Amino acid sequence: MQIDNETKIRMLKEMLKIRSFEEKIQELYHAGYIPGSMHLSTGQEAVPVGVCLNLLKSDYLLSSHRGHGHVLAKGGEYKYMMAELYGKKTGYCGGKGGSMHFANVKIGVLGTNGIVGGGICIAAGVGFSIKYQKSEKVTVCFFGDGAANTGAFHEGLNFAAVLKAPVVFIIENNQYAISVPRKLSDCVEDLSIRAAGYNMPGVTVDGNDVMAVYETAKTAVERARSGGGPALIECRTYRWHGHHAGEPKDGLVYRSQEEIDSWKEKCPIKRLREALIAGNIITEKEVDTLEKEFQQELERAIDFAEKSPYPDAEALYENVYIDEG
Amino acid sequence: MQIDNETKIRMLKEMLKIRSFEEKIQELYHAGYIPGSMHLSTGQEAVPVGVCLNLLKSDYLLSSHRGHGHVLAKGGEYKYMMAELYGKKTGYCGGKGGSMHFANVKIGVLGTNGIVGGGICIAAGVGFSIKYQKSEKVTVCFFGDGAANTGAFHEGLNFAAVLKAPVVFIIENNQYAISVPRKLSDCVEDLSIRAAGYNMPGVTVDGNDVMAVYETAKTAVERARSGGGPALIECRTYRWHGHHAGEPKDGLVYRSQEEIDSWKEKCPIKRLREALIAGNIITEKEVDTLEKEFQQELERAIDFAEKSPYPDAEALYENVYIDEG
Amino acid sequence: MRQITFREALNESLRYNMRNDDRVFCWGEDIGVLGGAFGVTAGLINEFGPGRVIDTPLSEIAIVGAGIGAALGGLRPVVEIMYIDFTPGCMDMIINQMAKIHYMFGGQSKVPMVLRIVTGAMGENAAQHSQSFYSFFVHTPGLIVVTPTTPYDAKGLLNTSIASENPVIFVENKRTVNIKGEVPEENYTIPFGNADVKRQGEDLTIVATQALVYDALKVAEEMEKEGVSIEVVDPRTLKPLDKETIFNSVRKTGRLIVADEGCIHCGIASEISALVAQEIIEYLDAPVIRVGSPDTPCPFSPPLEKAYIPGKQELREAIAKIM
Amino acid sequence: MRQITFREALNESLRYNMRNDDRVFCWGEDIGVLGGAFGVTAGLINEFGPGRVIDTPLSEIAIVGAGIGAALGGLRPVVEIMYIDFTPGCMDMIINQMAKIHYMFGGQSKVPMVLRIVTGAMGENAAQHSQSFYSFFVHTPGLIVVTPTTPYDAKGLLNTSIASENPVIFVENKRTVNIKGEVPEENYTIPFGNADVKRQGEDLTIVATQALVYDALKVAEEMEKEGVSIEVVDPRTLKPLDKETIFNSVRKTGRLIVADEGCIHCGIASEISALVAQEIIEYLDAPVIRVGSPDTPCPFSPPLEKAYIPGKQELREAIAKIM
Ligand SMILES: Cc1ncc(C[n+]2csc(CCOP(=O)(O)OP(=O)(O)O)c2C)c(N)n1
Ligand SMILES: Cc1ncc(C[n+]2csc(CCOP(=O)(O)OP(=O)(O)O)c2C)c(N)n1
Ligand SMILES: [Mg+2]
Ligand SMILES: [Mg+2]
Repeated sequence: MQIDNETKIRMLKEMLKIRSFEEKIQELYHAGYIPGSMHLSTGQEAVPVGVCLNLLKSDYLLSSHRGHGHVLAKGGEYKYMMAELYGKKTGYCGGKGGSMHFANVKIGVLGTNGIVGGGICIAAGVGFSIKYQKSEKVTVCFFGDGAANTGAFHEGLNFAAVLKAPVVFIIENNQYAISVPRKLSDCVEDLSIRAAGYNMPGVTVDGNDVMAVYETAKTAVERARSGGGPALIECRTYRWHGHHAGEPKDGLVYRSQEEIDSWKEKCPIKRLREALIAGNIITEKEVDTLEKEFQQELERAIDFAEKSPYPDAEALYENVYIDEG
Repeated sequence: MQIDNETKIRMLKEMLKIRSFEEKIQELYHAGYIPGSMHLSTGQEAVPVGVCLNLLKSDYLLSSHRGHGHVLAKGGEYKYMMAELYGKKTGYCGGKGGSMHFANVKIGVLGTNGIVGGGICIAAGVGFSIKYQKSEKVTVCFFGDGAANTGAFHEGLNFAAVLKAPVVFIIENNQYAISVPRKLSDCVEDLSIRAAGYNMPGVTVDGNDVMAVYETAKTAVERARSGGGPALIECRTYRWHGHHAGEPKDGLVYRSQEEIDSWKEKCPIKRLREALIAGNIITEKEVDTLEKEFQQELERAIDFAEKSPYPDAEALYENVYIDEG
Repeated sequence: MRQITFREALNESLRYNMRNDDRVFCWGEDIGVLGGAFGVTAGLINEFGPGRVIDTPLSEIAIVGAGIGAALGGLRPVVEIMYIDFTPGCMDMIINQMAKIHYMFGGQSKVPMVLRIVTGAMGENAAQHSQSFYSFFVHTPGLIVVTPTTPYDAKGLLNTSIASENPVIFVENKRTVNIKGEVPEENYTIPFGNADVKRQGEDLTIVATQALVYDALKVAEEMEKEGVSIEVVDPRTLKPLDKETIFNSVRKTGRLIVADEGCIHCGIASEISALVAQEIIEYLDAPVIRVGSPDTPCPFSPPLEKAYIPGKQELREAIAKIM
Repeated sequence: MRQITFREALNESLRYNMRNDDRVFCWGEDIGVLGGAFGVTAGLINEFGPGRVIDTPLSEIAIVGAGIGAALGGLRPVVEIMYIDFTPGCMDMIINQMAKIHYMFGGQSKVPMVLRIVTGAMGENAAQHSQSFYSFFVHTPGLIVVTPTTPYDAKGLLNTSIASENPVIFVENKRTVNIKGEVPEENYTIPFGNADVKRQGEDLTIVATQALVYDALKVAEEMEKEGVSIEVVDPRTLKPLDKETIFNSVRKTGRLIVADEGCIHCGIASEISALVAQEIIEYLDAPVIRVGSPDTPCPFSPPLEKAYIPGKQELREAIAKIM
């Protein structure tokens, strides 16, 4: 597959957008500005970007607790996300959701989820609704390697397969479920082998290679869109930081520094950036400018979040039920 | 594998034991003697018999709602089963369980289950306890093709695989979950392919060929017993009657008479019986005698059940909690 | 007026709603050709086809979860879980997703889905097919809990449930499914939170749900002869709960029995007792008695099951305590 | 006496029981090297190894289900589900298997298993990590439900739970995990069904659980200055429930507030109110007030979460209503 330069630049840009966000909010979290708990996706940026570049705004996305990257790649805006992280009224969910419960229905983000595996069966149903309405949308659903061991994974994938629902399931295999490594969690080499149990395509791809992710997802998305049914893609990647911001020793309790360093070497952004510069597709300086622009946008987002009010006291009682007119 | 004649005769005997029981209780049910609902395994006898002939009394067994055959093959006795079906105090569970909740811990039957898939994860834990105690027992767990689509199936098989627990999982694939045929339930040819998702052996076998079941189970049981971990066996079979005794039209609402007849042709008992007679391993007359003996034993069991008292009124409140001394 | 069964009333409502709104579809185990374990969806597959009346795999997590997804995608799912006993298998989808999506996303999304479940003990089905723990759903913010009693209630409340923008748990008691009652041919709705005084009385209020309403009515007849005048109030929806109708009755009679088939501890009978004790205790002339299933799993053996199911006998004993 | 935290008290109990009984083992997500999300199992893997302190796959159905199986096989599992919010994912194993096996098999088998779960809202974890619906388990026959408050209670009740032949739900509230209190070095047990009068008083009884016990004690101190003498009763186990201690207190004071972090409707606060209204209503001089979480999911935003969590303010308001 030939990927044009524009798309490659967009890949870099989108990954930088995510990386800049994650690094900034980590700072803000440690400085005490962001409450609650957050799961950063630093190091995993190639997955959301490679997948979402295949999507239209009208396509749907469901995600996990580690969802900032997915929301951003689907078109989420810094300022509303930041305001949500601050628990402000102007956030995507009016401050009700926070990091684990982002949604922005207007751009097809139907929700990240605090329950591991919680989005998988829902995605099957969203896919069904597309087919039922004879629309040509696609649903993608992101979750971790840990989630692949939940009952919901099995039921959701089988259900989607039986319904031939247009859903692309993405395992972001970052090798751990909190502290539990793959070798204590499952016995297979590639989690994508499980797709065979539902007679759907299953592929494992280098999740730090954004172009490989893009191409693999393209095939699956196009297949789903044209009525071919669901697929499973496993992306091998790694999270640089602890399971959640503020985890003791930032993940070093159960992982070695060497392991972390070896994955930092395989940084998806560095890799693309170097390739694009070497290929004269972008200059060092243009990348710097991009990064600076994200920093500025982040400052504006922080400003927006800080100046925004908290939800009104009554908000506690609102949105429990919709008034039956 | 060479199966000796004694074993072959035992196979026939055990299958007849099950068939005789199922046919008799069906009569009793329709005549109004047995309350509640019962799921008959007529036509599926080769599976419990082929599997359980590989087990010792001290091995464990967990089963589904369609469990009479499993209990009998593991050594269950007519009279206590009959009394349980009648809801009498002398039944295996004192009348508390009925058809869906048989257990006889003394012969390793840890329970049939009214929840489809309900025994699978429990079996993984029973297997773990064997390994933990460094004993050499094995656990077998029977369930249907429908159960293979539950989340519990996925979690239980993966858990057993990770723990290398000595469990043999048996799918009794009788092609339907109540009225829902396989083609609306899953998209694969062999359900045993799912074993690959847990890196355990997975085999599909003709579930109406008791010798094939026996040999396949032998390999899996021996492997489990010697520390090799769990395995999955899918046995293709068919239930002759409706989903439960008393189902309208006895299953014909969703199945054709031709389909049923074609499976009756493949009757596991007929098959073995003819082979043994042809091979001069047993005579027509000996088989008749066997059948008569089972009929007599059944009459005694009915008598026992009928004459047994119902549980005392206080039994309602007993066995909820164990007294903390 | 025409008399039809509870089951038929539900079937009529489903048919009406599917005819009038393409977004409405049904799925669940064995709801197609078989028409559901209790016959509620009988014949629908013939009229609407297997694309709208869908037999699913045996996968309760997905049945409910994908129902939620379909609702998010713009449809109006009517989902059947054969027995309430199987909802623990998909409780995450009910409690953590269905109930919370509207709230946790700040009101952006809605889940207009009806989850139909059958409850109650009947016919010796033992511990795993006889439960009535819908009080779990009352304890869970975000869910509507509907408990119709008569065929009339069933049709009106199912219409309201399918039209609702909120996630609804629709509870059908086994013992009422084949009871007949008057049901208009035309369409109508019954608002949530609207209790029905099924019988007027002066001396004692029985708040009862589902099968126990019929029992309470029978016992009330008997007691009438003994000079005790009993009012029977049927909440019809447990959430929202029509406190005012209950309170008005208790203000009048001064005596209250709450009868619900669920186990007593932390059930809806406890809730209604507690509400009265909190808000109108000054009107009570006697202890508030709860009638429900005993604190045991449901046993199989016929005489034990009979003793297990709360009914007229338990109501009579309760009345004797406070009259 | 030595002061240690609730967390440390539990850790000590686990260590003691694992040393003394080879059949005791622990499993759950992240309980090994990480020592559990709340540190309760810290260091156990070093002493007992990964064969007895087992990090499991992310599979709650199997974690509980295989725990049950291990108990059937003769072991004494102490199983951790990180947050109560994840128990709906394995509710079938809890409600339909763990709770019923002993009964439905006529007493042949037993499930001597402890299921440890963390509850409560704290630290802005939003709707799916802040719940307290252990009243579900009280509504379910067959389960023991333990809700320790102090480190002393924690150690004694965990010892009792591990020794118990029954399936136990052991509830740990986030807000109490790091609170210190006196705990003897030696081993001891606290029987189930044994409430603790955490403070004596004459005018008003507050029955409170877990974090709300601390709040009630503080409010009682304040009110003492205003001349109101409050008795604080901590049931410590919700099932079995020590009715007598609660009733004795209410008989003395004539006034009752029940405070529990769960949502109010159909929660344990409703149950205790209903019990009092059923059995000793004649001793009540005022309405019975329930304090609990509002009927909403838990919101993320810090001021909203603060308003959500019931505490001293809500207790003061309740007191004002009936004093
Ligand atoms: C059902 C459920 N169980 C446990 C948790 C606690 N938990 C949150 S994230 C996590 C690990 C998830 O691992 P994985 O799916 O690989 O995603 P990752 O965090 O690695 O991105 C766990 C155990 C949860 N939120 N939901
Ligand atoms: C969790 C659960 N869902 C649904 C049911 C209702 N039910 C009982 S048996 C059955 C079909 C089971 O099919 P299968 O596993 O293939 O076993 P079979 O009856 O064919 O032997 C269903 C849907 C149940 N008992 N438990
Ligand atoms: Mg992971
Ligand atoms: Mg089947």
